[in-house]
Amino acid sequence: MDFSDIILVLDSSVRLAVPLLFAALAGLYSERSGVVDIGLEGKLLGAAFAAAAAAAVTGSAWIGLGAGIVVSISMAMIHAFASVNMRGNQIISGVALNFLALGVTVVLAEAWFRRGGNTPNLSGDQRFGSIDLPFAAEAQANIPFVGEIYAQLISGHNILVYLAFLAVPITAYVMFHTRFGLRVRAVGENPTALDTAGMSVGWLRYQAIFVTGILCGAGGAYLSTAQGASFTDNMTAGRGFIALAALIFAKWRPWQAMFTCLLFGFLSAMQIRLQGVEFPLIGEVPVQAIQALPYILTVILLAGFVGRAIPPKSIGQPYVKER
Amino acid sequence: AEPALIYDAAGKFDKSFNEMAFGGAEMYKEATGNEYSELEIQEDSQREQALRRFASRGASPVVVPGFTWAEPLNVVAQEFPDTHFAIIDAVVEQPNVRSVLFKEQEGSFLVGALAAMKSETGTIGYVTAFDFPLLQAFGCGYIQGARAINPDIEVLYNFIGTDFAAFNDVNTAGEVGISQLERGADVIYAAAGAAGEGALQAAADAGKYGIGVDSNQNYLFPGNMLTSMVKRVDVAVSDAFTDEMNGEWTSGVEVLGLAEEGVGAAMDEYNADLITDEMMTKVNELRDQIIAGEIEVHDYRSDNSCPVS
Amino acid sequence: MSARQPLPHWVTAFLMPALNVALAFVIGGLVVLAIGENPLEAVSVLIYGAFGYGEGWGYTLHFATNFMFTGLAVALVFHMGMFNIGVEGQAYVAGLAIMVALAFDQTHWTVVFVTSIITAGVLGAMWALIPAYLQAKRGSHIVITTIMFNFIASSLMSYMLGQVITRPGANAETETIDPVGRLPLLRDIPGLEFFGFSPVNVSIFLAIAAGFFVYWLLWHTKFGYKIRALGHNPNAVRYAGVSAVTVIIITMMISGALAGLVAVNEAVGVQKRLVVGYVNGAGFVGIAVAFMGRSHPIGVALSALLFGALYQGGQELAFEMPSVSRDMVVVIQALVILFTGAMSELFRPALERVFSARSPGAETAKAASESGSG
Amino acid sequence: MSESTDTNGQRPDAAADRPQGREVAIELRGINKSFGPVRANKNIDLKVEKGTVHGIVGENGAGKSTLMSILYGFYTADSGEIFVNGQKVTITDSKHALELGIGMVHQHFMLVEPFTILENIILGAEDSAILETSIARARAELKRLAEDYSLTVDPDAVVGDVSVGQQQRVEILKALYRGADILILDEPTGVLTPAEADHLFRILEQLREQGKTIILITHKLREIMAITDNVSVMRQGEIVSTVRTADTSPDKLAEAMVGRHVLLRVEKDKANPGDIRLEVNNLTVKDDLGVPRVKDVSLTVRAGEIVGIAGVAGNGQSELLEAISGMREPVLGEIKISGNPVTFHGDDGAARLRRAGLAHVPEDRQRLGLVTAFEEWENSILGYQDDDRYGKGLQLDIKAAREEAVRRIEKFDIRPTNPRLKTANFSGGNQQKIVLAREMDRDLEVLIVGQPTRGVDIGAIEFIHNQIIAMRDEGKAILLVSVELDEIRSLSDRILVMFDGHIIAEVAEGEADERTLGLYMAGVNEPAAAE
Ligand SMILES: Nc1ncnc2c1ncn2[C@@H]1O[C@H](COP(=O)(O)OP(=O)(O)OP(=O)(O)O)[C@@H](O)[C@H]1O
Ligand SMILES: Nc1ncnc2c1ncn2[C@@H]1O[C@H](COP(=O)(O)OP(=O)(O)OP(=O)(O)O)[C@@H](O)[C@H]1O
Ligand SMILES: [Mg+2]
Ligand SMILES: [Mg+2]
Repeated sequence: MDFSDIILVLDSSVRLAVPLLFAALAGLYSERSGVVDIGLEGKLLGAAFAAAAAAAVTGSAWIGLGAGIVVSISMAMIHAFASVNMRGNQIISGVALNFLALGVTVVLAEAWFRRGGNTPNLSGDQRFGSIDLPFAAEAQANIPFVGEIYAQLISGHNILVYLAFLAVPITAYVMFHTRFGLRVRAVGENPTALDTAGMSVGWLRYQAIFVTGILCGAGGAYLSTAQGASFTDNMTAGRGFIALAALIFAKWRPWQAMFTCLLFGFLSAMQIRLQGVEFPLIGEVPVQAIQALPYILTVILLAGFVGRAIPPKSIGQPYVKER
Repeated sequence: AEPALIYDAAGKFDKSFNEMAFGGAEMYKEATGNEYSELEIQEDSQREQALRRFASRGASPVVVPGFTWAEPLNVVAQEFPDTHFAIIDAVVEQPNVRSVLFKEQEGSFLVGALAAMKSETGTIGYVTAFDFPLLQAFGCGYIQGARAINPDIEVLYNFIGTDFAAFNDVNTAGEVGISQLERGADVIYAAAGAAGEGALQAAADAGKYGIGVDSNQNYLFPGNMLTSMVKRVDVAVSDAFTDEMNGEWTSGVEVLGLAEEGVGAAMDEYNADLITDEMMTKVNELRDQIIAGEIEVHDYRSDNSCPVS
Repeated sequence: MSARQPLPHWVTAFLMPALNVALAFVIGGLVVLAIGENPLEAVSVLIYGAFGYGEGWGYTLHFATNFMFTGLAVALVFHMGMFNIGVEGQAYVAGLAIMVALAFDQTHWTVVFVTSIITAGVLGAMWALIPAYLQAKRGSHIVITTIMFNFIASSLMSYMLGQVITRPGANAETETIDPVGRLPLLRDIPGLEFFGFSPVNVSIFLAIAAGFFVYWLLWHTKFGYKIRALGHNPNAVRYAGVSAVTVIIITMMISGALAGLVAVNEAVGVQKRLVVGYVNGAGFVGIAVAFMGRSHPIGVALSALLFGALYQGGQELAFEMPSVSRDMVVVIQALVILFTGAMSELFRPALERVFSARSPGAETAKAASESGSG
Repeated sequence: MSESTDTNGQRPDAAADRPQGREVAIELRGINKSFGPVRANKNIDLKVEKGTVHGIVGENGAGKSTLMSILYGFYTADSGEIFVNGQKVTITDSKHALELGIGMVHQHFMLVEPFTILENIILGAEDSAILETSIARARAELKRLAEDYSLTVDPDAVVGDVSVGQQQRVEILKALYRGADILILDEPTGVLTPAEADHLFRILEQLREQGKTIILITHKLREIMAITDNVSVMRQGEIVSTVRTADTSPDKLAEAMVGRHVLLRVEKDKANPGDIRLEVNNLTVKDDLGVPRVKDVSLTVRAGEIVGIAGVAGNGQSELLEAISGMREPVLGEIKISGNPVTFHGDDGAARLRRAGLAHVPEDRQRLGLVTAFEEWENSILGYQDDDRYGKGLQLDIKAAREEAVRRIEKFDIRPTNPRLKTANFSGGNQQKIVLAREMDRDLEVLIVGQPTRGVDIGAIEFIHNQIIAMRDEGKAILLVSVELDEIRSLSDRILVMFDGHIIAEVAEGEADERTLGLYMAGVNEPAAAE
């Protein structure tokens, strides 16, 4: 692989990382506030459908994005209601929402578009097109390496990709430099402390979960209106769970989450490239071994370098004042 | 007796042969104005139940697309000797069962040839769902066809995933397509159900060519769809329905290849401009040779391996 | 759980769940209504399909058998304070037990039964071993590792079924077990013909036994005591001189073994061969089953039955009401999980007002439920 | 009014009723609070005069914390009225209480451990959406408070890493930062060393001078006598008396609390030590962060003697106990039980030591000694679950375990007496008794005890001390670690002082006057020199 191949693989890594990144950051808000969210998958799927559907009908990717976010937020609010008001089991709530999205999306898609649970193919303004940053071409032509990196890797993605990576510093800032972030982290660690300091545990969790909804919405929209060009039944294919793993891998920290998602994107991109390649000495290995590589390496890295991940102390437990 | 169609676990709208079977049933409905009943099963263990229900309610023929039906059908067919059954993609040795097989490798051979002729880079791609004999048969035929035109053409061969979920993972399919394009492929054959569209989209976005599968997908991206390897499951279904209606039912094994026009390379207004005359003549020539048995297209399924790669 | 007047036991145990299921059906009914079908009819069809006749019962029990195994697997580990998302993969890999079944299918079903129980159990346990070891020794979060191992299992099985144990001419599936060695269906047992053609087979007794085993293990053995102690207070476990490492590894392996038993029922018992993705989500359903069953074997058995009924009844629904697609059935299932599982307390405040109107505790309960929402 | 400690129909707030011109900061009327079946507070009437320190004493579970939590708006009372500075108020939540100038230092601290002290202090009182600005202001404010009350803390230290004493300062600072002028302290000294406690009291006096009102809950009558102006006694959810502190005495209070006469001094006769049971040689232990906590410590404990380890919390006592009890592998040195060296490998060391005849009452019952979610009988076998008498082989003989639990409940007077009850619903004193019963009620060679009476009411303290003496007289070797100097002095036959991981002094019983020990504990090796 020469330099420009590497750039291309990295480019692909970025595209593959984005939905994971949106979902992982989304989960970060919810889980930092002490509410487990294994419903990321469902929210991604719901949003992916809403975005594609709205884009197909209105012809605007932006309206699609809006619709995706709205749907994702509504699902998040159901989770919040179950977790906060009902003090229900957050895992079941997540599982239920995943199933719900799985069913509802297809039912509605079939009812509205009669394309077998899919939306029509999106084109033109119905999709988020790629944006060329200024001087990309010139840079590539004149500056070696850096120019190519700028033109190939940095430039030429769609707006959601840039938003995803923008969400990282924003999240980092919100979490560690604002009142909101301080309180969210506090409620995830010790809700009683927050309560006795005169704040409402429930309200804070609602706010955090609301943000979760927004980010999952963007992630879903990316899948169906930016990276892809239509909604297909169960198109998330487990990305929500990978994102959850990435979040834990990153120990619930934004920058680490970004690197984890990029790493995973990279491994997936390499996996595609290495299928059927003859390796020196080994020769050609079964394609499934290559396909399993990202997951195996994740486990090895986790065991080898990441070590123990300590979750927010109150995570998963409904806040109960009195027994 | 009202005919019945039971879809595979992949679901009625799998952008693949279940959907085509549905199309066939609709064809029958339009042609004859007769109704038919249908069902999507949810769990593998429900196959026998579904078959039995239709049979016991006097439905005939009961058509099931997909090899996964072989085992349960074998059981139920014996319980209802007077009911007619048809299965696609597998053989069930029962007096009241019609087994329809397709020579996907033959159709794939033709589209492979076309791809090789169209390619300027000398590299073409095959994107499929996962390591699965049926899908390998497509790929193996594709390579054979391409090699028949250009012995040292490079064929990139990628799997999207490792199980049925891959048929829906349109985004990964897209990335796979892009990576093949980046590696120089300029024609991509996508045999991956719904996910296939992701790869075809990638080809279209890059101004390169895609080849659809099962149904005629040429309409998807006019100008960028070289052709589609059609597999006439729909014909098989509507034939089964109509034969029964006209009292012309025949049980036994039916193998539909190029000769029977059960498979083929779709030519229509959408890809007319992409297929030059010499390409056309060459393809027809190859088809005749295959039909005449002068070219023997290897079927991956016969020994779970492909002589070329 | 709020400071509450204790409600009568039958209320918490039966009335509340019943109300939740009812609510789920009401909302599900709206979906049905939306497509112009009669909700009441739909519900009655669903219930009839699940419990109305022998074969329906049989299917319900057959699905419940799978969910019992996966539900117990999740529940057991949860008592240790951990979350095994890897049940799906553990069950999938255990499917390889089919090879042993095929090896013995000329002998007698009992031989097939016993040997496949052992191999399936061992395979499932093995697939749980590495995540368990990494959690215990390296602190690698078991949720990540088990998720990853689900994907790895999928690759491994794709390879095995695509290249190694596949039957040529077929499609990524193994040979089929010879009739000689097939597990008896319940209907083959004199007196149980009632179950008609349903696939429910002797494995259901294995599931029941597994339930008793888990109960015995958790509450009547010293090891179970350690599992629960670790789940509640890891520090106390160190103080007590119990090796957390050992407990984690052994418990996870038992969990994996339970998951593996799905192979005995589904692959060996019903499909009589191994096909790609044969677990088909039972592992993930097991998560909901376990938590809805409050991780208690009896609860798990009941919620397994509920899910079995939803699957079978749903199929009946799709069959009897062609316009009700299986995706709508999924929606209804999701609603049931949501209301009976995650919102199980929905009616408590109301019920408390009804059942303890005169007592002072009612007010506390109200205050508490309000304080929850902030 | 001095005899108002008697429990019969005396109007509880009679004392406060007496005219003496002080206006009333807090008045509670007919407060009731039930937790399900438990009636934690039964129509409580209470008046707290402005600018005074008002003490509240009572047994574990008497309802003190609950009453204060109601005043602080954490719980809502089922019925009753609250007046603050004469105004009738309904306190809906803690925010409201804070606005009314009520601050509370909770018995179990309400801190976010991973946060810095500053972050903890501003939490909920941030004055802008951006942290930095709030923090900047807080830093200045904190500096001022620190100077005014000599409450020095390192604002950027992580709360989880600082001593409990420090953590408590943070709690007080939190209240002051929010401008509280009515301050509630729930068992503030339970976790403090004498030095820290004295400092706290100086601060409280200072606050009182500034006209602030203070409510002090404590189990230590000495503290009540030392600082409070008035004192109320609670029993079983009721206030049984309120008196001027000047008019009462520790014995009267104790009697009012427990309802019987309590012996506040420990009575024991001379020890006659036998041969060595516990021997520790050159022990060095590191904590989880790899910091050496115990440095080259050697000590011996003989049969029939109590060796007390005095020292300010955080000088290595905890790690020493963990090492001796097999929970933490030492990096250097050896431990011998009755002459047999202990080997360390794997994470089940504690079990091996138990088999060797060592019993361990841990410092922190809630964190180590109990699984509070378990039923009482289950906790009564914790650590011994593998013993044959709880069943041979895999099976756990529940019947045997429960019978034994019942016996111990009887013998150690644990209340409530139901072994099937969830341990979390026992009061701290009784939880402590559960642990003691488990560890003491068996044949053992060596007993190591950490903070045996932390947060426990005097009735229980008397009982626990007597049990420990009894063990000694049976000829057991006992190692006692406590930050309560009184406790060390009244129980120990020999006293070792631990400072910065070293044993810096050994004092025989009697030779140890409080001042000298205090100096040792402060790290002064030669008290004489320090004159
Ligand atoms: N949050 C709660 N939920 C249920 N019951 C409670 C709760 N808090 C206290 N109780 C009950 O109310 C009674 C009074 O508890 P409280 O904490 O006020 O006692 P206390 O006087 O503070 O005891 P201690 O001296 O140990 O602090 C307890 O016996 C307990 O049973
Ligand atoms: N949140 C709670 N839920 C149930 N019971 C509680 C709760 N908080 C306190 N209690 C009970 O209230 C009683 C007194 O509790 P509290 O926490 O005030 O101190 P304690 O448990 O008595 O021990 P200590 O005095 O050592 O802190 C105990 O019975 C305790 O179990
Ligand atoms: Mg208290
Ligand atoms: Mg207390």
